[in-house]
Amino acid sequence: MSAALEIRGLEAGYGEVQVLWGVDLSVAEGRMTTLVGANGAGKTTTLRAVMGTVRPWKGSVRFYGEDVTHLSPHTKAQMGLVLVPEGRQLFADMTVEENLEMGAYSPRARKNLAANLKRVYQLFPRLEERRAQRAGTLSGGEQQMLAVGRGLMADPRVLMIDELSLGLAPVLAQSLFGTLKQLKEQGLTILLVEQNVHLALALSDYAYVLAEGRVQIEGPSREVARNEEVRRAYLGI
Amino acid sequence: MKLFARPFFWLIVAVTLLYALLPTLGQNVTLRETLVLSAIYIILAANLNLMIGYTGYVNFGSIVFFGLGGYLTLWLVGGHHWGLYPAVLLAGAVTSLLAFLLGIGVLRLRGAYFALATIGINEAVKDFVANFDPWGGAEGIFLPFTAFKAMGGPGKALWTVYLLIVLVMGLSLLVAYLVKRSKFGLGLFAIREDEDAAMVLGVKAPLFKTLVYSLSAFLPAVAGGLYFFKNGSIIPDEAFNLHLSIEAIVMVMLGGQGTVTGAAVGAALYERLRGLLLTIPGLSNFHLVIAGVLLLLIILFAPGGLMGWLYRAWPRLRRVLE
Amino acid sequence: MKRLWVLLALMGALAFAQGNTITIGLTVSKTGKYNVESVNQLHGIELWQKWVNDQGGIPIGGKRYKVALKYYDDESKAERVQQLYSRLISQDKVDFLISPYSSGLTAKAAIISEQYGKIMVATGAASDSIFKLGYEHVYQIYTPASRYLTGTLDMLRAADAKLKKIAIVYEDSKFAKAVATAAKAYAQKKGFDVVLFEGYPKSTTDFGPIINKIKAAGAEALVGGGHYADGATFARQLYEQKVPLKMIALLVAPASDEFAQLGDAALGVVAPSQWEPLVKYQQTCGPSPAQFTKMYQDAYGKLPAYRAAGGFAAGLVLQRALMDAGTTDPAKVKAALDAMDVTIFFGHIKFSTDPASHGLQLGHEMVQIQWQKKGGQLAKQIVWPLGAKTADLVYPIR
Amino acid sequence: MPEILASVLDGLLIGLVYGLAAIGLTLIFGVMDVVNLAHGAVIALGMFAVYLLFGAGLHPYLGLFVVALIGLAFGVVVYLVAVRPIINAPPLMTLLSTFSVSMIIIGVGTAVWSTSPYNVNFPVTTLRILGYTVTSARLVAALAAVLVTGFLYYFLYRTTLGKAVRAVANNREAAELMGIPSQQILAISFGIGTALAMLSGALIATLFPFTILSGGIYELKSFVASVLGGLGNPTGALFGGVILGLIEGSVAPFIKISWTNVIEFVIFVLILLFFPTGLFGGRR
Repeated sequence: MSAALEIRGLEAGYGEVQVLWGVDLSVAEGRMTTLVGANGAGKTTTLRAVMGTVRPWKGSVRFYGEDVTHLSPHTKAQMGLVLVPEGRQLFADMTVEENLEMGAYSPRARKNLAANLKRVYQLFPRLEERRAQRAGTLSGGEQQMLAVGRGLMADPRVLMIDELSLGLAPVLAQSLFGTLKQLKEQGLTILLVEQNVHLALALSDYAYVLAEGRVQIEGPSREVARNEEVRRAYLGI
Repeated sequence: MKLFARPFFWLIVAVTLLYALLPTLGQNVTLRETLVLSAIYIILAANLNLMIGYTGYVNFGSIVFFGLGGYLTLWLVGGHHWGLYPAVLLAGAVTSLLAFLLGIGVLRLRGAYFALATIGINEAVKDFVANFDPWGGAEGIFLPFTAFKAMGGPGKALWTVYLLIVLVMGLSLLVAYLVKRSKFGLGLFAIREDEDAAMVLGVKAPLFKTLVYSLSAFLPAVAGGLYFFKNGSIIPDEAFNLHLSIEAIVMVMLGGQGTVTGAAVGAALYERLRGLLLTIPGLSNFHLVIAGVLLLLIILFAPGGLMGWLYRAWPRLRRVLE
Repeated sequence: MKRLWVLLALMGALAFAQGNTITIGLTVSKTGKYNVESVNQLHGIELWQKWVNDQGGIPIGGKRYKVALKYYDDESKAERVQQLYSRLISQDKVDFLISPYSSGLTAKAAIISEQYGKIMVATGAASDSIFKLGYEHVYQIYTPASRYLTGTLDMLRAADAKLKKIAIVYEDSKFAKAVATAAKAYAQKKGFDVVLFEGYPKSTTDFGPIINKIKAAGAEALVGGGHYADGATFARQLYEQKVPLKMIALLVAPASDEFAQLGDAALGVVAPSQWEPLVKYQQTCGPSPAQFTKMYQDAYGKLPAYRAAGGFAAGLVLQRALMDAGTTDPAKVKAALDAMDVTIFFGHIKFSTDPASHGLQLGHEMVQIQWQKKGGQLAKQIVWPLGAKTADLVYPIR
Repeated sequence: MPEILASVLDGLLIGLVYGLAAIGLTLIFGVMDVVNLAHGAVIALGMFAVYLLFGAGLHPYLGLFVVALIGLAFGVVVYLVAVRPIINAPPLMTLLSTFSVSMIIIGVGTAVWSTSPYNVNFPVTTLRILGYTVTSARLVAALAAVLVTGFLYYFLYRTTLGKAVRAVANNREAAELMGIPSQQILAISFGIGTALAMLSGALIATLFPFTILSGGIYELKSFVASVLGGLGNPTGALFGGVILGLIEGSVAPFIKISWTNVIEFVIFVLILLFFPTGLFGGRR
């Protein structure tokens, strides 16, 4: 089976500080892959280096076989490699609908704007209710919905989500994961970075455990979840 | 700190003496008049560097101190028959106090907001003085000839004033050096790197900023007093020339912000360059263009200025030239 | 320091051989804001030099002295002036000085000339205050600012004995403010009611607020202005707003030929001028106004502006003083200047010898010009003083 | 009393033009946190652009369209050369680089046109409204300022590209993640800001004479107006301009004109100190 996203030997960092020391990771098409690890393990940096918002020092990123390592983030987004960033990063002064519209900025996504909008509103009816409201005034849960919805508007071929449940009440997190499950069932390829390891491992097909800037263990999620060593050493469970 | 054991201290002394002696030995008035501009530029750049280079606050209107010092001095000397020495000292002290009070408010602003506010302050003061009749309004203040006679005639007075300006230049460099080597200076550099982090680490940022703002006003005000005394007159446009304060920033950038040597060398170089561009026929019309292109090139390709480049080429210089 | 100077002195070989040369030093604003005016003034000075050298030089005590000029570009900047005048005196060893253009630069040069006790003839500098600082070696050619508008007010009074309300609106610059302040005092003495006395900032281009005030004050006549740009704009907007003024007199701007570009807005506007080519002074020495005008036209292909005339006059006054003194000894020349009372093509020249205002010009008077239609063409006419006039004052203009 | 009204009306009309100039400044700041110190020089360029076009036979009001296009292109070039390489550097760098652009423009302008005043001499009619005299040029300039602002709002709120500009202003990285080419958008925004500055310059040139240095005073007024309205807030900038004009108009009858500037700059500093986000809320 061909990988939708193939990461080899990725090294990156900030200033002089190296964070990633050679990450290997592959995301299978139509599956949900999760990347777990303790705080500071380099999960977010991995996603940012994949997108290019952090410049990769070494290594390669292949997207459906094409080397995209040094393309700009917006080009990758236009190709369908989409990141829902940590902390939502909404366009706070714009309305909910404008945020969604901006998600569909790339020519590829713009063609399906109407259909995608309908789909997002179906997934998150709350957003439709608040379509004319400024994004900055939404509640935390609504903001996260909007962030995911905006990502979906980009018509992603691979959707990367950074910390879906961070800072949300458990009920809200549950409901968002429910939505994620729906998306997965619709055949969307997903790479999930998540603090809530239990939920992430329960939902995903394949998992990578990141520590000290390297992938330490990988395997089908169920196996990783059962691995005692993983639980103790890397996940602090 | 054992000041006298530092080579850099002796370098400052040597440069100051050189400026003082070069024109004096041959009684070379032309050289004196060239060097006085150079010295004034060095004073402005060295003091501005305390704000821009050390603290990271872009003061676009630093010239307001120079102008205020000039006005206060000429008002005291011309209108109230004070001697030059007490007049410049009082002018410096008052300007510095005003800067302190102003700083309490205006230094709460950061980045572009602070820069804009300093422009506003300079323009407000200029327009105020242009309307302020006790200071002659738009007509300015003209010194009576007696003010020069009191100092042994203009011939002698101008030499004395020159030496005083050179002294202020030496003091400016010394202050810049001492601040850089002090705990106070360390606090300023911390503010430049990350003000919030500095506060967390116990740097009293508001106090430090206000103090350095006030300090950076004193010597330029004294220099302004001396310079406009030498000119014999002062008008608002000459005193609060926003362009000159931006040129001072260019000097600091040219030499390398945050370094004492950089500010001084940048100022001296800029003075020479400007003079050169203005007098080469054909180029004189384009001197502003050339200066602008030069500045742009520095910003884009050598943001560390001359010193940044030298430090990279000879890292050991860092220890000798502050 | 080679870079600083441009030597333009044209010294005849003869003069070198005899060694009888008088060198006159000055700075010229070849660049910067005074560029046009200053170069104009230099043309006048150079014309005088040529004129006097063509005659074999200045006869002083039985010998003839050729004149050499030495000048540098001061870039219209105060800080260069002191440097360059110091150089002229101490290194170039010039014998006498002529001032830079403008009162501001002259004030700076005066400190240096005074320091060395060098005589400096000041032209292009109309400020009074320079001459009230106690200087003893500076002599003014121009009518000082305090008397700039007095003739205008005399003329207005003569044209309309009943007019009361005048507005004095001036540019907030050293020169214009001095003129306006003096004019206000004189107007009140003449029985005018100054209903508006106000300055406007130097870079003003929108005169709307001022014009509203002039209307609100009900002024019948306006005197004021400042320099060229503001004056031209002011005149244009007064015309556009149809302000009902019986007379408009502005400083400087209407005296320039470019003022004609305003078209109908220029019509009727009055200006005081230091000198005009058409004046009819009966000179007691030097060329007549007509001779000077012709000489200038032959040399430069256009009519001389008053600044050029002022430049020539500065040289002529110095020449006259040297001839009167019969020696180049500075003290004697100074005495000759103090005693001078002559009429040249530029007008009457007499200096104050009062220690409180030594060197101030007392003799010279402004002429008043007015833009009038002559055969369908806008033209400057001299309308005051009556003895020098070329046309009658058009009054009221609106 | 009618004189006061006249003065206030004058202030309102010219205030709209100040507002337009301020929008150019505040837009660039709002989108990329750059205080464009070339603003004044660009305003002056707009003046000369309309002057040159007029000399070539184009009516000043038609010339506005050409000026806008020139401004857009020029702004993009300035952005690419002087701003883009240091867009992420500390604010001092962009302040200085835009200032150096200003030096270059003014230097070239001085060499070409000297610093003497120019006029766009086209026929202006005088209208009487409520017993007050107003020139057609003033009315048209104010109206044009309102129209351009309206057009800008349509662009920013109704077109995808305009929304992308707002998205980049809100969160440049997120915009990039959504496939918005942020550098292109920044370049376009700088172009629009420059075009607005040039347009305001062109409008001013139809009212008053100008020199290559004339932009300076309008740059300062733009600062005051945009700070009044909250830096980064275009609507605020327009209102800031109007407030500025009204202050000028309404205080003029009661004080000496030369004090107006002092009042403006004091207000400027006070607003910065006590309402740093302006009267209408800006972006910090």
